[in-house]
Amino acid sequence: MLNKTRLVARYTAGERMNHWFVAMTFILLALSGLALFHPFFFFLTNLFGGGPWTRILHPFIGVVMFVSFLSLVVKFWSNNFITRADLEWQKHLGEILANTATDLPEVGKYNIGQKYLFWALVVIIPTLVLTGFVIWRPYFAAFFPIPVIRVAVLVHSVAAFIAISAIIVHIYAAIWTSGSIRAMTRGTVSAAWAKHHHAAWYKKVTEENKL
Amino acid sequence: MALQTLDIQRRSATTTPSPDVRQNLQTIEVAKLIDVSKCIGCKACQSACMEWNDVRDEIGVNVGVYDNPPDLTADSWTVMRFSEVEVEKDKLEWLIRKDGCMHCADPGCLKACPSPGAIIQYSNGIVDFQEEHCIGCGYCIAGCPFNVPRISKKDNKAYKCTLCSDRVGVGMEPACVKSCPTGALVFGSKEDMIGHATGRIVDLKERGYANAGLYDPQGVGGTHVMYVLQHADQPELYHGLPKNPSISVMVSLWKGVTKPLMSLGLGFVALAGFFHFIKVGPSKEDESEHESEPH
Amino acid sequence: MQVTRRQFFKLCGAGLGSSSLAMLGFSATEALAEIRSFKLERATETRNTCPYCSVGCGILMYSLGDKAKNAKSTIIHIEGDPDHPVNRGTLCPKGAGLLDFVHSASRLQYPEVREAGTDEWKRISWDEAFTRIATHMKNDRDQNFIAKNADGLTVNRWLSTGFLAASASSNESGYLTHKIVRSWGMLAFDNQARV
Amino acid sequence: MASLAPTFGRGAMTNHWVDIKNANLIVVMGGNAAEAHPCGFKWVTEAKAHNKARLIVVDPRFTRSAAVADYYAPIRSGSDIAFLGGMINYLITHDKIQHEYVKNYSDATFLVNGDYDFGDGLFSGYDKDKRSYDKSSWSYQKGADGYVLVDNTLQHPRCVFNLMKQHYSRYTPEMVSRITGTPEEQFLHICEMVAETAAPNRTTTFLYALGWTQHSIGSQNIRTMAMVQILLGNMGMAGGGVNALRGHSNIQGLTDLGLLSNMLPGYMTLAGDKEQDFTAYLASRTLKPLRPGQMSYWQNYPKFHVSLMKSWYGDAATKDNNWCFDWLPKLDKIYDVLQVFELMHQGKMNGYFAQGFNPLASFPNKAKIGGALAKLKYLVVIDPLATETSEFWKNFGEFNDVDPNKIQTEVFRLPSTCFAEEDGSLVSSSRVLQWHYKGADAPGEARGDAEIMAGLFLRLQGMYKKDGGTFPDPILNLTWPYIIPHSPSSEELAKEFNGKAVTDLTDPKDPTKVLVKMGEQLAGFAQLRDDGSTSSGCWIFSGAWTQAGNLMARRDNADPSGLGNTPNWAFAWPANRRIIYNRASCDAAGKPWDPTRTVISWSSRQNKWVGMDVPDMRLDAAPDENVGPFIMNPEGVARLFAVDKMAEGPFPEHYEPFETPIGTNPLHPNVISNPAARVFKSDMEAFGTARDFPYVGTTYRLTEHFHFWTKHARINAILQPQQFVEIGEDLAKSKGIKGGDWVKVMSNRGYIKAVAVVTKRLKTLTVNGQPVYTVGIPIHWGFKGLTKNGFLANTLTPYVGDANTQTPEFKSFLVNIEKA
Repeated sequence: MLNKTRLVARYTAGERMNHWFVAMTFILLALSGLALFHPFFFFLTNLFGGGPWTRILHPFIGVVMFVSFLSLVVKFWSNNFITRADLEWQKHLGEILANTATDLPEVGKYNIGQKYLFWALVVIIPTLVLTGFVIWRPYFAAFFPIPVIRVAVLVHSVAAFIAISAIIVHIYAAIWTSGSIRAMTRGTVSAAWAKHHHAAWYKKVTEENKL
Repeated sequence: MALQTLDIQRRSATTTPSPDVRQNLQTIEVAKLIDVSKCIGCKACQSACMEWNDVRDEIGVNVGVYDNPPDLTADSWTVMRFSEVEVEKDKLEWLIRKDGCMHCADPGCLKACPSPGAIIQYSNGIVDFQEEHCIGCGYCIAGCPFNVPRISKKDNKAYKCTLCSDRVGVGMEPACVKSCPTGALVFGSKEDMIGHATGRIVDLKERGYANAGLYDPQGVGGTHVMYVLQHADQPELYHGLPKNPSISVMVSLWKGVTKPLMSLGLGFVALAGFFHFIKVGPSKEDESEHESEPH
Repeated sequence: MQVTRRQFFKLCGAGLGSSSLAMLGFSATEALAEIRSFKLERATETRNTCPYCSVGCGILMYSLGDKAKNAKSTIIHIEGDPDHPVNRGTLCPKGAGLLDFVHSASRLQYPEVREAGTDEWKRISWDEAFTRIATHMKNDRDQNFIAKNADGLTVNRWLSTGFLAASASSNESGYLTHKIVRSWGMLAFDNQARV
Repeated sequence: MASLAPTFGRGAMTNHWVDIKNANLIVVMGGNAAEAHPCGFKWVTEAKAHNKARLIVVDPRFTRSAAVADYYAPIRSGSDIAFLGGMINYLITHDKIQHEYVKNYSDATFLVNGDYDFGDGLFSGYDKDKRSYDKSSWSYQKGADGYVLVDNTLQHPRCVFNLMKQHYSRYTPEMVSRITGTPEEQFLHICEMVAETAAPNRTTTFLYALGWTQHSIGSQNIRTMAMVQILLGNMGMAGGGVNALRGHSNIQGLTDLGLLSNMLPGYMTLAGDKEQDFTAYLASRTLKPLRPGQMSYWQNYPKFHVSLMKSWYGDAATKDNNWCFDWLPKLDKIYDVLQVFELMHQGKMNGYFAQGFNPLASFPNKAKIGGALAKLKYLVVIDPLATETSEFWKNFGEFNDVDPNKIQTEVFRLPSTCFAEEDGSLVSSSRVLQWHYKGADAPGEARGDAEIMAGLFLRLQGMYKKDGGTFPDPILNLTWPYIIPHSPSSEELAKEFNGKAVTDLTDPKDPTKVLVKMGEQLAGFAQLRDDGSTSSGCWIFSGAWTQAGNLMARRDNADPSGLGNTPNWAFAWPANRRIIYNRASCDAAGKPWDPTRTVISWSSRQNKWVGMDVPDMRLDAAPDENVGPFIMNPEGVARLFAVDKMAEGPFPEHYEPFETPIGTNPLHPNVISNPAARVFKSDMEAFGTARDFPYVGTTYRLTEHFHFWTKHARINAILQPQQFVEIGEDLAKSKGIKGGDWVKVMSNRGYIKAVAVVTKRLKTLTVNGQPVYTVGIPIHWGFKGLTKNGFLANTLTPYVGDANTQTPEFKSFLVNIEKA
């Protein structure tokens, strides 16, 4: 049973801190953004000290998140290229979701779902930042014509919707896939987990360790 | 007959109806009629507006025109717009339009506002900003088809004409209307104002303005500030008064479909995960994999 | 960290609970929509006439305080008098802004003198002002008064001091001014009627 | 108002603000009522809306009035007499005159002195050296009975009508267009519209203001229009008349009260040096009728004069001392403001008071005014606001570049109250005396004008009492019956100018019957007497505060006739008449020309005049007595021929502004400008010519501001914050100036810098074959107050005045302009 507790390093402390920083800012942004999006969520402004504070904080948090997100992107960039094997793996998605998959192609550090998330965020977060600047009062909005602002608010909200949806999926996937969360909390995963979910990556890191 | 009643008809960022039992025949919609053909551009309305509402804009500069202040601001809720046009050759006309909030029946600002109760539409038609609820996001600016609301540099709250709701609420006319020396501004029930306008249009047609007409744009459900225009076929002549204003499609999409759909969408995604978990349970690596682990 | 089915339920429960809590406990006070309070409700109304042009518009001045002994009146608002047959409540941009004339920062507060050749105002009392001005006048009048002209005709005039009267002052002030100025024998006397 | 009195007898707006709504045609010319009098202009819009009236605007600029006009025509500044003279010619040649009216109510039928003549720009009797006329030939032919000879057939070549016809025959439409720059067809179109109101039941009303008065021919501008109104039969009619829109809130009142160099209250006049004999003084002003049966109301002059002197000098004024006649100063010439500042500039004055007046900004040629003030020993400024005049000695850079150390004037600045802080009455342009009430205390130590005057007077009087001095009698004996001597109340003063019975007044027909008891207020000027038994400080205001109380405070706005007359609102002089000369609203038989607008009419049943207004006629003067409607004129009728009442001629003649852009007068090149205008030699040298200053400069007011006051009021400073000048697109293009650019405007007297407003509203005119451009110069800026500091516009204006009123020529002078 020792095998079971044998651990494989997946994330460095820096990566973990960076991830959770992005995660926290994202949550704050999602909550404050939703508060300003639909009256149903307006109560969330209370988490930020009321409506005006929510309006003031949201864009600044956004800038902070964007910067830390960029650093994460740099760190994760090279592991997120989609491979032929990923596409093969994707064909088995139904079985995977049903927990019935067997004999899957070996997955690298990230599966295609994670890669989709990565690339989606790479597109959407800059979009949010750009459109966010267009509607940012009192500092920047005045420099843009009103029709541009109108497009920006719409794009901003649609983009935010996609981003939040994607993150919900991301969070759920982490919860659903037992043993995943410790990768980001402790930096390590069990060898079994690694072998099961990311066999190619596991092989790679074990070979490196042997050297 | 409750012309002055300030019962709430609509409230920004509020999904349930406002108290509604008095919303019956007893309520009369009010309107301010601006007869551009009678306006001499004296700015008495601007003066009275500042005085009554206790707002004073900065003392600015002259930018080469009579318009001053040159644009609406959080402290200037109404300004005169001067346009020198020659509709007929060699017949100069100096069209002077009082600009300010139109008090739309379907207010784009109210639609866009995310803060509950920061924008109120009273049952008499007045659209009023409640600055203590305003969060300063400026969505009202994006929502307005007439480019009226302005965010104050002092307190980051949005301001605009209230149609003197405090005066109307005690049975008086707005300060601008009262001051207007030539009677270019008139205030009363919307029905009466349309009647008054009809008479004015007959007079203008008799004086050679064949296209005189009333500006009460239906694209925003009609307005509670209306214009009598000498050239109603060309409202753009009047310093770019929009011909067919309506709430922008972008704003309608944003505050229309996307709002409930995307909220529901997020709920759906979360629920989908939840039920997925209920159905299939966690995804776990096989015990065998542990055992086959090499030593 | 691994989440079991049970833990998952707990997590969801906590999330729901905290948000409901926010809704109940921390929710912003939902103030009712309130218009600005009507500022003239108990102000004192005084009838006056616009001092600018000669249309003579009737105005209503509203002042703080009900004229009780211990209340000090301050004009807080001015608008047109609807009963006035000429302006019928309307005012022009000047009349509508009268409040800012009444409270102008340029209003003079006390008598001042600028001594010859200096570059500043000096505050003086009314008493000093009257004495100094009257002394100037008497010196000038006593020296330069013309009782008889070159032809020996009685003319009784004082030409070396002149007076411009204010055509925005009341008839009563104007009448008194005329009465006084002519008693001094002045002829260099005029008002805005000429310009 | 020295142009209306020579024509009609009284110098004031004949109708009233609300009455404008009754007009069929409104001509705004020589003014910009929408801009300067917006609340009065309301009645123009009412006439348009409810009376189907048309509005014509004739102005060098397309003004705010023009913005709502039915018809606008441009005109070169200073050429109005040519325009209106051309209109007279049009009306006569097209026979568009109200014949019955002209025949009965004007002097058209009167025969003129055979020596009267006009040729090559000059009337008979001109003295070139004195720049004035011997007016003896400007008179009527009189019969043996002392009455003027008339020819009711209008055939006599020397009758006024024919002389007038001949005089204006030179003003052909081509000539009018050549002088004014108004396109001929536009001029004719306006003539046609005006001519329609020659019908007895149609009226035109003219609204004018400083656009006519501020010229070297200002008074004659107005007279020409007055003549048009006579020919159209519009005087005395509801919706007609001549509406002089006065500037300041009480400029009418101060004129009525005679606060002018040569005047006494109620349009009485001071004596000249040569009028040493009191009886002769009275006789020359006690005008005897020139036609049989006329009222010639000035026959009552002695009553008014003696009552005034009783008001001022009380018991000291007795029949034996000619009611203190000698105590009044005698005139060797008129000391109008131009004359006074000329003397001051020459160092001939020591002291000056500016009470609520800003002469540094208001009089022409700021450099001269500032230089003149610097030569005074003492200057006293009484004002609620810190004016430019009070700081003329202070350096404000380019705006007022002086060295305080070199100015030895001692300046006193006394704070006065403003309207909100005092009780009293003001006379509106409609001649209505309206009472107002104090609403709050003045700031700091400010005092009312009356209190300040009383303080000064009592201090000086005290010195004379104590130390004696030169001729102290009038100072020591001035009546001072005020309860608080240092602060006479408005009520006391108003009662004093209304007048009271000094002794019991008894019925002349029955000496036992007391009409008014001693000390009681008089009911009106009809009760005044010349025996010292009545006192009244201003006879035309008599009736304002009677035994019944303060009629000026009346607030009944009922309008029984629907014509807007409101007879019980406040009090109108004279005798509460709202439309003066209203007898002329009826035909000779006493029937209204327009029954739908009946002002008064003769009731044969009651044997008196009745109507919605107080008849301007002896109540029992039956129509067949032929008492003329212009009761102040000894003729009983209005004067087309002004006899000797005007300085530069009995008929208005077009003269060019002293700074003319065309350098000639197309009518008579030998006499270019007003030969009798007030101009001093040194100022003549300061005139510029079109060679150096090719553009017409004209100054004016904007609706956002009132003169130099409202720049101290924040709201108005916001509405129009910075000095600008207006130029047309053609001129702007040729000078490379764009809207918003800074420009420098220069005249021969100085320069100003301002922001350029480039507009389509200032068109290039073709005058005498050459293009004429106008530079519009609003006046409201200065170096005190909340608006951005600016130049006083009078830096540019020439020091020349009208021959009758000495009003300076602010409306037409020459400038150059360049990009700053």
